[in-house]
Amino acid sequence: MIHRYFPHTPEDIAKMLGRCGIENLDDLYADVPESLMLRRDYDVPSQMSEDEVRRYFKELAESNLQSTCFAGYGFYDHYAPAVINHIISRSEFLTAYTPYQPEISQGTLQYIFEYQTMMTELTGLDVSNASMYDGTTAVAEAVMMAVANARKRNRVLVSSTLNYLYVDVINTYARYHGIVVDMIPEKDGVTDLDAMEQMLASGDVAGVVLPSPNCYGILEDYTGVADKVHAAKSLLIITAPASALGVIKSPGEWGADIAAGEAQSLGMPLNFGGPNLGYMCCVKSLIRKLPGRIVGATTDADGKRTFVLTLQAREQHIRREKATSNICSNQGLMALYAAVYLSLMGPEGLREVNEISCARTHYMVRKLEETGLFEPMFPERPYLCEVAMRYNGTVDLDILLQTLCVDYGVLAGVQTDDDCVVLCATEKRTVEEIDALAEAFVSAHNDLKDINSQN
Amino acid sequence: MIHRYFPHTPEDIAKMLGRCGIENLDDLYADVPESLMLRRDYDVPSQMSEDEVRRYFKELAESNLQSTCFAGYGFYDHYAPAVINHIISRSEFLTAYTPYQPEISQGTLQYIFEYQTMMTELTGLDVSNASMYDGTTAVAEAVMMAVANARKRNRVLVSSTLNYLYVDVINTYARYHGIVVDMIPEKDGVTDLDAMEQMLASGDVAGVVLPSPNCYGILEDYTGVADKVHAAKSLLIITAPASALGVIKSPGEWGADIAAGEAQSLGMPLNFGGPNLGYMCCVKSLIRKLPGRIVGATTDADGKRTFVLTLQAREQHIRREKATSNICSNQGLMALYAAVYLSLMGPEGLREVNEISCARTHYMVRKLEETGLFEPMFPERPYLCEVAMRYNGTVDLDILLQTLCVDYGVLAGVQTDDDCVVLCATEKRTVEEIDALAEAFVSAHNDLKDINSQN
Amino acid sequence: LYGEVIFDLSKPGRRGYYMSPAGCEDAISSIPSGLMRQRPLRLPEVDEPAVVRHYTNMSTNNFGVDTGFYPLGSCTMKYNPKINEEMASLAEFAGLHPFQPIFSVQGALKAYHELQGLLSEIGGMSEFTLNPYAGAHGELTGLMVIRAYHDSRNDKARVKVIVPDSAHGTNPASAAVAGLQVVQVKSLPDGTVDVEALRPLLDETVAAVMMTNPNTVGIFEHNIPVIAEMVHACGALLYYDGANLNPMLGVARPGDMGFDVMHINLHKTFSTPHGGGGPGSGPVGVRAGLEEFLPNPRIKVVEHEGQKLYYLTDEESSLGRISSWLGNFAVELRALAYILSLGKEGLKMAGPLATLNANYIKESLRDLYLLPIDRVCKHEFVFDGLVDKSTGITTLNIAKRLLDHGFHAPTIYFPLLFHESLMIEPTETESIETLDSFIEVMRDIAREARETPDVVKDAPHLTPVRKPDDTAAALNPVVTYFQLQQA
Amino acid sequence: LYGEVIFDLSKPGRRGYYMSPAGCEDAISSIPSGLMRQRPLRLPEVDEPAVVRHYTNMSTNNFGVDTGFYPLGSCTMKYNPKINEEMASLAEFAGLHPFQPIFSVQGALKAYHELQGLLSEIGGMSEFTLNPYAGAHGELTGLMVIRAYHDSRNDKARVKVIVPDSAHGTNPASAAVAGLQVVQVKSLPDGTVDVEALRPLLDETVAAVMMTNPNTVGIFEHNIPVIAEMVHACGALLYYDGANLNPMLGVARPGDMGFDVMHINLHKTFSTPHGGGGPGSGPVGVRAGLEEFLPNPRIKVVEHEGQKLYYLTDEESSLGRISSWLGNFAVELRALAYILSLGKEGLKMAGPLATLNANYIKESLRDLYLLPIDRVCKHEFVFDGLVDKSTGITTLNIAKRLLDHGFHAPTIYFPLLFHESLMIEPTETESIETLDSFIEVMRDIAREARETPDVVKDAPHLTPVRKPDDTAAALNPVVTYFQLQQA
Repeated sequence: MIHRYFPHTPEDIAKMLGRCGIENLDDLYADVPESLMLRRDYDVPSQMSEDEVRRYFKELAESNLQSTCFAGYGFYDHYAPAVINHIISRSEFLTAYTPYQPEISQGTLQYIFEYQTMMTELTGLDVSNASMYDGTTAVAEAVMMAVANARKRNRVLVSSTLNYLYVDVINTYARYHGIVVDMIPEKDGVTDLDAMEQMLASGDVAGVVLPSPNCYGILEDYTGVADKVHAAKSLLIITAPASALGVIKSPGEWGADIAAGEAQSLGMPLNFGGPNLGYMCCVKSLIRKLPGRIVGATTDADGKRTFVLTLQAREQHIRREKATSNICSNQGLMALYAAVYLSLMGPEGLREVNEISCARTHYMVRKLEETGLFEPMFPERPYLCEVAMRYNGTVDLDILLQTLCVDYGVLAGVQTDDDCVVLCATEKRTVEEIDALAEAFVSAHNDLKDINSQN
Repeated sequence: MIHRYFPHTPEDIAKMLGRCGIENLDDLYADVPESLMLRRDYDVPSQMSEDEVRRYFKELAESNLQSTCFAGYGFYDHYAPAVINHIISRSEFLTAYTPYQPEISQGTLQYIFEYQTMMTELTGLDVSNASMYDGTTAVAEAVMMAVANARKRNRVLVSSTLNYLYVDVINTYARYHGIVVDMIPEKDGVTDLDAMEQMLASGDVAGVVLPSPNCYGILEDYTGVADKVHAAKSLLIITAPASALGVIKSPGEWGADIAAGEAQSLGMPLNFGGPNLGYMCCVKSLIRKLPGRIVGATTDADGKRTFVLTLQAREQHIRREKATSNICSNQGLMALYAAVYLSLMGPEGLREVNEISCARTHYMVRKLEETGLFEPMFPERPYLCEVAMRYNGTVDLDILLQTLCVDYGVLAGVQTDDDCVVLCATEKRTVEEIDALAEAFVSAHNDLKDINSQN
Repeated sequence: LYGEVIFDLSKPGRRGYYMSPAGCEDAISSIPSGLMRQRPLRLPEVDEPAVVRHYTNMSTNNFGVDTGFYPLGSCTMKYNPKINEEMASLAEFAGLHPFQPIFSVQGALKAYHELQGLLSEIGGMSEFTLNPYAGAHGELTGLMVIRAYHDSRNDKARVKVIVPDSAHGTNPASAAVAGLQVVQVKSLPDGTVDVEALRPLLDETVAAVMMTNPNTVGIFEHNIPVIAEMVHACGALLYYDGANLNPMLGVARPGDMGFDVMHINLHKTFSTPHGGGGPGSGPVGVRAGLEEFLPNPRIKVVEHEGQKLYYLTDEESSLGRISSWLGNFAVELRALAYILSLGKEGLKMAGPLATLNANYIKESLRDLYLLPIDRVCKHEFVFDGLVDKSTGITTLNIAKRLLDHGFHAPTIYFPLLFHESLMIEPTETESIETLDSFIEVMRDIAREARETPDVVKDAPHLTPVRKPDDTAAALNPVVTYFQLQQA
Repeated sequence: LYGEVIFDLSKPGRRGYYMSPAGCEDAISSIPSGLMRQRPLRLPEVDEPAVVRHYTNMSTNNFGVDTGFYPLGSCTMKYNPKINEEMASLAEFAGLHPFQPIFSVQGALKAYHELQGLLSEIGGMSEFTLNPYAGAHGELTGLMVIRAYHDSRNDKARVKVIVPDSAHGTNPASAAVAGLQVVQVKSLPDGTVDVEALRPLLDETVAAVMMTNPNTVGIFEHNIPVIAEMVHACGALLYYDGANLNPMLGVARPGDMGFDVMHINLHKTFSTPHGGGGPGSGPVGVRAGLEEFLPNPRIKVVEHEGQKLYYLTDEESSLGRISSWLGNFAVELRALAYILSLGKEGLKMAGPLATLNANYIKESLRDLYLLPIDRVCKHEFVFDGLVDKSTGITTLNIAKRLLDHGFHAPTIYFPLLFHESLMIEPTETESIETLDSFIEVMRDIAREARETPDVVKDAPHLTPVRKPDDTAAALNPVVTYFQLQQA
């Protein structure tokens, strides 16, 4: 017996070596040059018992501080019904491979089909793929898709109001893929659409990437934008957190050709940033340009409704070097997560999530204003459940935020500038917690001021 | 929509009422006298969201102190492999009813069959039932079984070295069932077997209940006891924690007719005392007297090996008032727990659990002796992983133990007398934790002494 | 892979665990060998992956609430919410040892106390104990409460328990175990207790009358106020078997009906999972004046500096201890989560919707299935087989044919009042679509009974096993793997 | 209940959630309606019990590692330990927001850093990034590292990537996405790269050579030291596709073979579950000197008052950001738990046992299945269909017939080197009994191919669905429920 995960007894090994006509396990590697053989153990600890693994992880886990989360910026702390974890833990889902064998993979294929339907409903577009890694790579893939679609044009416009993590990833992909990325300037917290129009005029733009809500939480108004983008023979790509799409105007309604973004907001755990769930939907005419897997409905030999991976000729394992995407997996289990979440919530539940998050965030803004330390950065702009606040205190903002984290157990938003913090209150943040946030700011600010004045 | 657990829409209700030919839900209760109708809501809180339930329970949970457990006394903190929880959470097992329909219950029936086999192996007896509520009721049922078997005799002898919780429950059942319980005295920490022999001489004894290990953790020597008990036409009942049966002489080997007791020690969570798992095995000749369910093997119409509930004619729903047990369920899921645990551990694993627990407990005794505060109560008696220590300190023992719990996070055994504490170190207690236990005793004792001397 | 027993997968030297070395001196070898096991221990030796696959595949030969509909009369197989599982397995509960000092388990004690209080309000009782492990254990405990009460009054002649002829089998069995004699009282044609038959049975030898309400045919015992008065007048106590409490949720309370002692099956009314047979939980409630007889230990609470302190007591007048500690604590936590999740709004509707579901099925099938008691039922009702008795199709045939359609069978041949009892209880968590499909299958079976009776008689056809030989199993019981190997 | 889509179960007014009221003033209605959704949102409306039953039953139409054997070449479908799932879902990890101050996430950063270190030791590399989300993402990242390296040297002419003709399809695709041109190099009859064919391709336009070792036919590229020397001599870097790392565990390290950059599929070699397609994880390792080009953010550590402090940095010379944060963190935790559970003792044996399992199957079937490359293989090997080519039975037929026996199909028609590729990889967590039963079935199929070929051609017979019409699906793609409704 070698390890609890290995079923091989010494007798088994002897029998198997015999069948192979060799003497010992080393003979299996006779073709490996001796100079390459690792004739030592890895410098890795000895095997741990489960109890030791548990203690090890418990210690790691407890070296993190749990905090009441008022941060968003692409990662949202929404509530997840207990049913979801129960379902995604079923090992028929969890331990399955990619559903290449539809006869024994209808479970996976069907939930992807359900997921695709739900995502097209949320984005207001015609077709969805089976999901992408995360929001940033999904938008980067959308950019590559637009460029591939345009063939000769390789320039894309990206709004400066897009979350910088997304901009960074787009730039990385673009840099190596030979795409020129130009940033559309920002004006009063929103995309400068006049500037965009001028930039489009150059005629070499393949795609335009716009966010709403944007990095300040502002809901941007894209009325008329699609016409302008399309007039320039460019594709319009709009990104939004999936949860917000339950209530805000969808990319499809704005006239976008592609919607891509992050669906972690559908109740998924924060998980220190992953796994998340990238989504990507497009108009029907672009379906054969859509990267990733797609599940389609068909019938089986008995005429039964059946689901299969379809349009596989688009994919990397067929197209090889002609592929414009190399993605050959999806976030399968997270797509199931989203499907179960949306099944439980339904249209009403998703509306309530947004309504309550919106009410709580606005309440939070009021409470923060009352502290005298903050004011909304763009008081006239509408927002849903995330908002940029300007800081007017006398203590350094970063020290204040760190103090809130350590001493008050509150993650009070994401600092984006010396005097700017972006906060978010989901439906999980109670009124009491918001009150406590405001009080913590005041109290921490006073304490720090005192310390400063003593020094 | 009324509640997330109820699928009834108003239209559904209207349609269903229509089918029933009534106007409203109240009409369903027209036969209930108005004076009995509860024309108000229960005085119960309003429905909680899952998030609120979670917060409520989290608060309750965190009002408990977690401590490093050196307590046993019938409840043991052994390690449970993660696989078990995964398996028992599968809803095909979790949400199944009693396997009355064997055609769709082979899962439950088979694991009970496996469990029965494992328990007969552990106890060294011929047959096992499908499990009982817990150890105390299992032993009480064994007592009733012995009395039923004896027909006219209604006296049982119970060793004074049996855990008092068991004695209490036996007494309760006996009191109402018309059984006389006589306690066999204790001598130097073990059952006074001479006294037992004299008590048997009265000729009206139906059964004798003996523990090993006993309430002091001592492994008793029952050589020759079975012959004496059987000579008196009485049944011998021996009880032991199931885990220990992996290494100690089994009830069957001692010549017992019935083994009954607690199987929580097979890696089950402490769960503040429940659910536990009672086991009960007996010699073949008593099978039709054995209470509870029994699963047997048979074949189906196609000749396939199949499992069914068998010998149901013994059970309460057939025998009604002629039943000598009213038990009509088992601890199904906990039997599965035991089966998975024992499958993973195997004979070697169970031996190692005992070996390591035994080594650690003996090490603990040495460390506690070194503190000068404790000495073994019965230094000559052999013990496995539980031991009674005599306390020689100057501070009240109960105050000392409470201090260890609060200030050191250690549950330092079960106090059974002013100067006696019964401790247990399972394989989960590391050498470091045992060292810390000894240090905590010394340090707490010093602190408390100082406080006492100051007052 | 169906049919392999875990022992079939065993091979010497395999193992599914790893333990790190003791790190201290060996001790077990110093124990005298006469105290140690001599016989080899034949447990399976299997690697972890094989164990997982074995039990995973085995589970798929099982039916559960999450798989499909259980129209199982008297069993209240409702949906078991997943959040309850999570709450019950929180480490800060699961890791508690019963002997921890009480100040270190205040949260656990509070949970117990809260559930006690909620059940008392729902049952209309003064206090509950959660110590009993199951419904039958609750019955036994309740009867012991009653005996302890009579004993306390030195009223020793009360040795009888009266139960209706429709009672659950556990009622007489529990009475017998509690050392009481069982006297049966017959039912009227409408399924309710015959008050006139009961009257002469009530005298100073009666300790208790046990009833369910609604009874096992799903009919509300509308004479209950009269019965309660009669029972109390003779000095006996009235016991409520809570197996059928579900339809009364939100509607009427046993305490208000005059019951003195009751039990509740948390695994029925309060949605804790059945687990293939357990663990269940059978809390027992008593009216004011009987609290002192409840089993030890009991939880009490004192206010201390504005804070509540929960503690355990053993009382002299108690019937004694009936369980090792405070019952199936983790099951109790699930029930608490369920009640809080439903809240007063949900609880109020659970009973009526369960009742509506039952009546809907009844009214949809009464033309084809014989309805011996034609009244508005509560959570369940009984058919006495098919209306058309000419087909030769029995209740057992119908039950087995249902399995072919992905439904669990109803409770059959109980209550004993009818020859072909088929007892159906849908619970409130089933949708009209599920009920409709069940109704459709039941109607199909009635049609098959006329047209192709053999299809029904030979059922089931599509289950993992078919028609196991029960007789052979009972005649020569093979109850362990090693017996099977020898057979 | 097979075949219902969740939308089929929807009914207006049902819901599977409850939220308590906001408790503060409504705000959403003040948002200009022009910014709000106009089209109705057609999501399912279903109660919680129905959702649970739907997905539970759906899961049983799926095959997974816990269900049975996956002899799936190049996919390394090994057992996924349950303890890893528990560790990855600890609340103190799951609840962490990426933007928490670094001192509040030291445990998480340490976990990342530990895994980095373990992978570096196992791969023989200097540093790993765990940021890539999957194997293909790792390839892309690795190629970007290589481009960033050449860019830093202002070596701009290197625009080609050389890949063997047996390479995984992702290799050329990743190269294309990274803006590189793909040049194929052919294999020798024994499946290894033709060194002489490679030599002339290597010049100053080559950025990298991508290889797997063992390659996709399971053969160790024994010329790898020579190849590495040639590649380095021309100024290019050598990339290791970690898809086939498993057989080398404990035996030999890519870094020692001369590879400069590599990725590892944690969902293959390190046992994180595939989840029906993801989430995976594709860490990328580099040899000393290339660390600065790894993607941002990177984790570094300083000693501060005897304590380690982990922190994040963005480097100027980095290729940039390729993911929103630190990759699929919860997947990384699982791999860490796996490596610690195996320890050096387990890791050392994983490769040899996986290799032994593969050779055992190969030797047991070579008389019936055509073995185009007859050598000791590593973790996998390829048959080119049946030996007896007269039967007309294809690799696809064989694959589908295996489904009838409870096995997943092998990888088929890959690599492209052979017409009837059937690529088998058993992994080390399968027992000899499982392998024997697979071998038996494979031999039976070969017999059926001769005796009853139609049984094989018409397979599968016993699966939930049979022979779906792929052509119809692709011709007129129906990819949403509402499309299906209209169809």
